[in-house]
Amino acid sequence: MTSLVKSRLIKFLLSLIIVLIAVLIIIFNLKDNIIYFYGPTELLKNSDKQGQIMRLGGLVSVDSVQNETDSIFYFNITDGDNEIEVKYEGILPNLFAEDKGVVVEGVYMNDGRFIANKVLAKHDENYMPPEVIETLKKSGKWQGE
Amino acid sequence: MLNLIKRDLLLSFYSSANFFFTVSFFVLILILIPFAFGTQSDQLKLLFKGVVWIALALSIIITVDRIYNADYEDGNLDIIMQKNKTIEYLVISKYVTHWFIYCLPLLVILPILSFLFYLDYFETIQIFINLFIGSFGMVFIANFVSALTLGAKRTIFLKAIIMIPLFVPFIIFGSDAASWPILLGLSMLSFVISIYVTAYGLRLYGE
Amino acid sequence: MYIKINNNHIELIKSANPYLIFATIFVFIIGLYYSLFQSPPDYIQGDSMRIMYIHVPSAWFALMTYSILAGSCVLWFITRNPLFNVVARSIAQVGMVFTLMSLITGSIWGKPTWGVWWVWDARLTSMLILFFLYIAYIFLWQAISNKELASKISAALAIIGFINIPIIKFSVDWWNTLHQPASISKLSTPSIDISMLIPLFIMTIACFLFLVTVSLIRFRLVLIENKMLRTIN
Amino acid sequence: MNELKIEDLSCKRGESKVLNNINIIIKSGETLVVKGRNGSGKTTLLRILSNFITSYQGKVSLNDLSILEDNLYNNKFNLIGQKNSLKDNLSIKKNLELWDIIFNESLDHAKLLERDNLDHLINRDVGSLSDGQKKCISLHRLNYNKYEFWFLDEPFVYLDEANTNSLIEKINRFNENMGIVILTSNINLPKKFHKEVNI
Repeated sequence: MTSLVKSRLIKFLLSLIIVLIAVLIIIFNLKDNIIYFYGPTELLKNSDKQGQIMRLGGLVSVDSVQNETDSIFYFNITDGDNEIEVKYEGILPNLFAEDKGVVVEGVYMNDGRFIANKVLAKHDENYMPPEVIETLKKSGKWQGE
Repeated sequence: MLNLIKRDLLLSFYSSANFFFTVSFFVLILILIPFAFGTQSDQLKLLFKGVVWIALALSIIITVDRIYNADYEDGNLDIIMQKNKTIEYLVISKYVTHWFIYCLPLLVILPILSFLFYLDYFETIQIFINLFIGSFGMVFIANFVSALTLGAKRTIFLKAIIMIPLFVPFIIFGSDAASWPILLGLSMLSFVISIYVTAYGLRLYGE
Repeated sequence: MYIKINNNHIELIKSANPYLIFATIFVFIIGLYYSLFQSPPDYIQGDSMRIMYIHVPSAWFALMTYSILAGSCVLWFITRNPLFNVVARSIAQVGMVFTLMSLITGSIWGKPTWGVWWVWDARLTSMLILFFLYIAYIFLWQAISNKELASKISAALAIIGFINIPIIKFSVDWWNTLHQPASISKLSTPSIDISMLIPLFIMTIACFLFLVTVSLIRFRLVLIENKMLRTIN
Repeated sequence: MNELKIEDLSCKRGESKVLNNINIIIKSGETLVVKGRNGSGKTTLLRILSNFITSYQGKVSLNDLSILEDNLYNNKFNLIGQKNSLKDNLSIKKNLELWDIIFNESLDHAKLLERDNLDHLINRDVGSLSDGQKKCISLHRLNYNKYEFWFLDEPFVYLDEANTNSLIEKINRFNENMGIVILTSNINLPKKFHKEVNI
């Protein structure tokens, strides 16, 4: 009976060690694999991403949206530190606005610009009625974007 | 343990049609890519890296009925379980033979296929390493699903429904060349889970 | 060890059924009234955010139901009390409905907000996998003809599938996803205004009542199906 | 001298109790015939004795050591279940080769099959045989000869008179060599064995 307990204990410890090593390996290597989009700083750091199809996410910089015609837009995406210029041809979603979250899909060009072929508005976790926003903004308590 | 490996290899040698079917299945799925997406070389290259994982997953799914089911239905599993009192050894030898019979041929044929899809040596080696590591994890998962569904009816669809969600992590990380350590971690995790669950399933169906 | 439930309990559940169904419908109507008419629109999303009142509770309960499912499977293995097995089997279908509900309402919400019905980010994909886990659990049980064996086997699968739950829960914090992080958990800063919390709260209670009502009906059916009543008397 | 002792054995399968307080003692050189109607637990008893079912009340012991704790016990018995353990798409010869590897013992199959008048079948595919022939080949496993117990589940089903008699003869010879046989049957056998129990 003791030998049975012993062998079970050894099995348990062995599997625990394997699981621990496996989890450590996964955590240390799990950096940007499941990432849905990159931020501007991450993209600028990795110049090898140039020329690839990918997604870029961040806030639309204030006063950066320009439309050449009705359907061609230029705007900058920022994460507070860095900005990347984006060109997009198409219809913008309703929730697209300056100083709001956005994820664009397209090609990161070699000259550092981003040609988007799809724009997704990223919603933040705040749900507020318009009147509340007004009062919050007036009293200076509003900490959202 | 060695006996069992020898026996399974001999058995698969005797019914070698199964083995050829699996290889042809794998090749045929990949050959469908140019028909579906055109023959532009850049595109083929990109698609191959992803679809090769889907092909591997599907090839493993169609073999899952042959791991324990045949032996369970004709009664050989009883003899095997009686002779291998430590079921964990039995399970490990099944991993070895299942990988050897159904995954190794696919890996052997992979370089030939990858040249058909315009991949260079370096990319071929990267894909090979990823598939090599990932195929172990998939084999572990296939084994425990096979052991759990031994007595189930309409099994192949059910097994596919159980296995595909479990294969998702492998497929996500598989197509990225740099993520072989994650595949290694996933394979190790699935080994530990699988060895307990497979042994549990076999004991239950042995009762 | 037999179920510690006797016929009186079953009768009680049976007689409570109409009240529970009534209460569920009643709270749902109140919740819908509040969420559709009483609550203000969002400052950006406008009226489309009202889908959140059904989407968020059903996603919560999808996760919670699976946790109860896996938890009772674990307890069943430890204690060997068949009650836990019956509980697990009674709530699985409701959990599947909640998951489907949150997926459908989520994509209805996604179209006006993000601009697409579906994106392959970590949160949405892992939720889809949860749906398949529910399906696997339910159909594996049905496919095995020896029902005692079927319960054990599908319980083992349910426990393995629990790995997915923390992935769903924390996917929005761990990785960059298009899906926004949780609004409720941050107590310090107001992420949701109180006027929107009230309908959300009522709808959560309605979903909870739905879970309890349907689970109890299923609970009774499972007991009858298992002919476990026979062993009680 | 071996002594297999079953004490107060009860077992539940699903919701129904199939074995109820069974007490049996079998000694070397004896044969036990387990009788009972369909579904009374004959197969369950054999699977308990073969250590496949481990959750039961009561005790099964070999020479006063519980079979659950005896690490060598699994190498002492030869179980012939109701399934034939034959691969339908392979010839008998190949099937026997596969058995040889599992049993870790190579027999002179040609000679043994000739003794049982089965040698003309050796290159036939199992799928083309009749049920009785399959059963005969299945019982061929009894020739692996380092075992102290035979557990036979319904061995006489499908067998004709000649084969029944030769199996009984085999069992007698095994008993003379101090082997223990436990077999289940729901029909009356032409010969009385040492012990009979109704469950």
